[in-house]
Amino acid sequence: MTGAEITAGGVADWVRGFAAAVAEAKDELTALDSAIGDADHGINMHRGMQAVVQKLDADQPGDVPSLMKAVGMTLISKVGGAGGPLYGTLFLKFGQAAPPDAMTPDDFATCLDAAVAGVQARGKAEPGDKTMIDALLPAAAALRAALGGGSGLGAALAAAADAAEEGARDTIPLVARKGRASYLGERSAGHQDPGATSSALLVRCAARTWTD
Amino acid sequence: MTGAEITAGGVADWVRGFAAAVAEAKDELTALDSAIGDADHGINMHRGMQAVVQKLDADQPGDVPSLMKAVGMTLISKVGGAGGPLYGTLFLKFGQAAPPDAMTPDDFATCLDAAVAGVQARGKAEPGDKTMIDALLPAAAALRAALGGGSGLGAALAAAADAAEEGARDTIPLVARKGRASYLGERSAGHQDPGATSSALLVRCAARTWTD
Amino acid sequence: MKKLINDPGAVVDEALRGFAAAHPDLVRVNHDPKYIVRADSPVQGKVGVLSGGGSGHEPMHGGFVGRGMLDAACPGEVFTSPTPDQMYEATKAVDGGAGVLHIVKNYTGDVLNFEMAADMAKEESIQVEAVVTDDDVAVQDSLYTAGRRGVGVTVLAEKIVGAAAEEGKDLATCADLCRRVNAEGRSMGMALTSCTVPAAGKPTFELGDDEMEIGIGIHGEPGRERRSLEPARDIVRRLAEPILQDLPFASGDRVLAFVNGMGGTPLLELYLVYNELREVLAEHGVEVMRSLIGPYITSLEMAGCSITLLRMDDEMIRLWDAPVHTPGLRWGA
Amino acid sequence: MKKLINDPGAVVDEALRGFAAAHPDLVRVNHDPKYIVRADSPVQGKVGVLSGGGSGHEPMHGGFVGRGMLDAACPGEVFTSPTPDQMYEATKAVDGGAGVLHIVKNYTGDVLNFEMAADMAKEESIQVEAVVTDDDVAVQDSLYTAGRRGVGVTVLAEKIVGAAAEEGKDLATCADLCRRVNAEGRSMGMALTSCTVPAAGKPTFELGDDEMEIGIGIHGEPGRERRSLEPARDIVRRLAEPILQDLPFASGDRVLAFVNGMGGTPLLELYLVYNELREVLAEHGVEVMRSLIGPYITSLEMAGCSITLLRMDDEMIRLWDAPVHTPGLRWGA
Ligand SMILES: Nc1ncnc2c1ncn2[C@@H]1O[C@H](COP(=O)(O)OP(=O)(O)O)[C@@H](O)[C@H]1O
Ligand SMILES: Nc1ncnc2c1ncn2[C@@H]1O[C@H](COP(=O)(O)OP(=O)(O)O)[C@@H](O)[C@H]1O
Ligand SMILES: [Mg+2]
Ligand SMILES: [Mg+2]
Ligand SMILES: [Mg+2]
Ligand SMILES: [Mg+2]
Repeated sequence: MTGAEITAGGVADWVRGFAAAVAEAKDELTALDSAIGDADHGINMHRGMQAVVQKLDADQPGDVPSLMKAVGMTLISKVGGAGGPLYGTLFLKFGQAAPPDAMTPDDFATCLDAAVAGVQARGKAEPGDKTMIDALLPAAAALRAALGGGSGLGAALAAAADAAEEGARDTIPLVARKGRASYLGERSAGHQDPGATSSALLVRCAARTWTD
Repeated sequence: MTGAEITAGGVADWVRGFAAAVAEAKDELTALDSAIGDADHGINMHRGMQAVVQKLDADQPGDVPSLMKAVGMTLISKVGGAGGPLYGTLFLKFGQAAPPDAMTPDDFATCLDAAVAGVQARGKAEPGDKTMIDALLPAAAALRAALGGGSGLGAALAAAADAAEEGARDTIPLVARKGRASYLGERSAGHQDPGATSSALLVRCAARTWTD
Repeated sequence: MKKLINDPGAVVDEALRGFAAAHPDLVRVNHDPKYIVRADSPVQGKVGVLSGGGSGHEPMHGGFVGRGMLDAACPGEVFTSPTPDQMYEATKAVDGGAGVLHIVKNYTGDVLNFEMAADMAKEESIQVEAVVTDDDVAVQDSLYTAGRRGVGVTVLAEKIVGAAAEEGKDLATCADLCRRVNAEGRSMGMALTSCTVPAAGKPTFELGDDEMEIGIGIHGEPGRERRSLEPARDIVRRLAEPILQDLPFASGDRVLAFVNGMGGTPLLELYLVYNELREVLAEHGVEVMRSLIGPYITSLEMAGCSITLLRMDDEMIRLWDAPVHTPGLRWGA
Repeated sequence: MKKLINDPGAVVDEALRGFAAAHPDLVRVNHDPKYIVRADSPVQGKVGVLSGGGSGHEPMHGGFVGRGMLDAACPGEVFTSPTPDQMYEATKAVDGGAGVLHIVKNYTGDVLNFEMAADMAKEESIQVEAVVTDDDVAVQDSLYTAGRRGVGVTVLAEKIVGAAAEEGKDLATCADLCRRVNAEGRSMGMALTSCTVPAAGKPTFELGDDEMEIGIGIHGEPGRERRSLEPARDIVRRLAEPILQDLPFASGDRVLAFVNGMGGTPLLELYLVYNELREVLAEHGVEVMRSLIGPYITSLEMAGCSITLLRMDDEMIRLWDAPVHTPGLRWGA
């Protein structure tokens, strides 16, 4: 599809695409969580996104706000751990910021900002704490910058995905200050954060969904 | 020393020699017990014979009956398992059959018969049950035969030791009917019995003690 | 992975069914969402005491549901905190009108999910107070981090606060007591082996035959540092000294000494550890009033142990001794 | 070898010191020779119930010393039966004039050492009766062999006979009851991993990552057969079916179902095993009156489980429910 108009159907494709990508990355995410966490991030996210897909298969809301609310509530009630409330909040807030009908690239950026702000409000993480935030904040910034610079949605999302992946990679040297990894202190350095990795995957899936 | 006269000192050397030999064979005996038992025969016998040596170092009775009683009682109170009562009985009975003063090779054979009979009475094992008995009975028989055939004590004990070792080796194909190994049923075949092995060692030590 | 399980994804559900069948006199189990409540709940007029967390720590928490301890426990997936709907439904199920105390171990996931549940319950105008336990001295604390983990003290708090609630103490009093127990208790743990999350299928970390992890949590996370194996007497000092210094415990203090097994370490070794611990405490003039030795807050089949010391006042001792009747802890009943 | 120990030769002694320190209200420990007796022993006019065996099976036997269960326990070295002097001294220590019952697990070493001890005690004109437990259906029985091993039923016999002795039943009655419990109970066990005798330093046997041993005892011995790993539901059938057929248990029989952990298997898995066992029993119309789930007769850190079924009459049920107050088993007190 092309990026001009963002429909609920497109957003649903994005979510389903993320579910598929998580299924593929499940073991990698769990392996990352084994190194600095408790070896369940991939398992948790996969369980949650499978439930989301089932939910959408059963009945898929026709507007973005209700769609993302369904996604968020499902994650909150199916994932548990830190990932559940945080990703749940991300989708809930995204939906709450979305217009009832089809939206523009700028609307999308606004929704992403709201989503990231929601995750920060929930988890109290600052940039550099070695969390999802380290992938999400750069992504949101890059998206705005690219759109402001006149790129189409597809190119802008690609830039956002690149920024997210770079942000995830940049968590490697960080010493975690939030989440389970923080218990390791210095030992948390040298490993990429699993949540940042799954968040980068989420943005990459958006870029795959909307291409110019 | 030469074999004509068997003194309490000689018998003590035999016992001490057995203690040293068990210390050396400890891991091998335990390994055999791992295969068809509970991995403690070498440990048990070593613990017991160390206690015996301590006991003799403290005060070593000057006659065979009291010497072997001390050895047997120490084993009974220090070894535990099947080995403790069985080896304890072996030495007790040996001592009970011994004359108060120095003994002849025939006396020795009489004592060994009594010792083996004591072990059989305690453990109710028949030849072929894959136990100590399969080393001890052939040894006692070979000793009598050799002495009857006119060999000196040293040669006769060497023959007895050979018979004991052959008896121990011959336990390999047997399916155990007594002791822990019997729980394995068919699976006990193919392994040499640890108790038969330590018993053969005991006879071999006698042969090393009294040489013509 | 060698486990007595069927489908790795069904472990918690199937174990919960076995648990429900084994203890019908003590507990009722709800399967969707998953929670365990006292058979006689809600107890009218009594504060409900609720806890929960990932599974894999058995007997904690489900094994502590019963008279004199927990009214409800919410089991998450293995090592994954439960979801808000579990705590929300369980809170409703045990509210006897006097409100419900949530005892939450300090992990981001647990804290966030319990927060959401409390918000939902409050919307139904159920009084909820939450106390977060964070007794693990292995974790350097700071304003900017997630803080310390909640470990061994959680078990002691559930027993002591459960007894207070049974006595009819009100929500505020139970919450204060719980905070006091948490404030007076410190823990540290170590691992000889890793453990395997069923759904992951392989050990969370690899340890050499002569290595151990010091300062572990209860989720198979690696600890603060990896060292070569040592005799129990040295390991006990590595755990006990930081605990003693952190509170700090002073000569003359009266404590409950809790030697906890991580799941794969036999009782024989735990008693040996307790023997060493007594000596260290004696050197510091710390008096052991009560002891608890066994696997109570575990990490699946991990081999290792943790030590928890709780400075007890007379009230805590009385409440510790009060009758408790649960599948995992029972006396006086 | 990864264990929380100091000197491998001192494990039993050091653990015993920790045990004595942890339970001074319940037990007295003698160190040379090693035995554990009830703190209030000898109880005048009461039959003394004594058991013992190698160490490494904790909480059995020492953890079962206390009111309503054992008067004395004699711990041998790890997996090595105790020596006659231990049972002899312990027998004298707990004889309250009504005689002493020896509960002996059927292993050559245990039987021989208990026999010698009984002979010594009788010379002091103390009445001693010995009952040998042999409930392990994994062992083919025959006149010419050492017979079956004593395993899980021993725990149940100690509880039930201990309650009878507490009630004042005489020696002959206690001995008959013990024989009845043994006759009505059957067990079978399996291992996912081996275990390491501290003094041996390496695992008693090696198992592949996808292998298990079926029909093991409690001393790290290999079992009747080695098979590739299976789901819990199949393993439970492998253990339960031979047990059911051996007695045989019939539809309508009322049983105590005992799912025992071998030491390294977490409670989560034991409850899952119990869940499967219930289904098998239901298919056979066998009714579970009581259950016991946990590590009670262990094999050091071995991972695995055993299942014991005991057909109970009303008297056994009443005696099972009677108060017991020991470090390892406690209710009604
Ligand atoms: N306070 C927080 N704010 C934002 N993200 C966080 C926070 N705490 C943890 N996370 C993210 O959650 C991820 C772990 O998720 P997961 O493994 O599913 O939960 P848990 O740690 O409870 O097992 C971490 O990699 C990190 O990115
Ligand atoms: N009934 C018996 N008669 C004779 N010897 C026996 C009998 N039972 C066992 N044994 C011997 O004891 C040995 C095992 O001794 P040990 O390992 O010390 O005792 P346990 O089997 O109690 O661990 C066996 O190898 C066998 O030779
Ligand atoms: Mg995790
Ligand atoms: Mg042995
Ligand atoms: Mg988790
Ligand atoms: Mg043995």
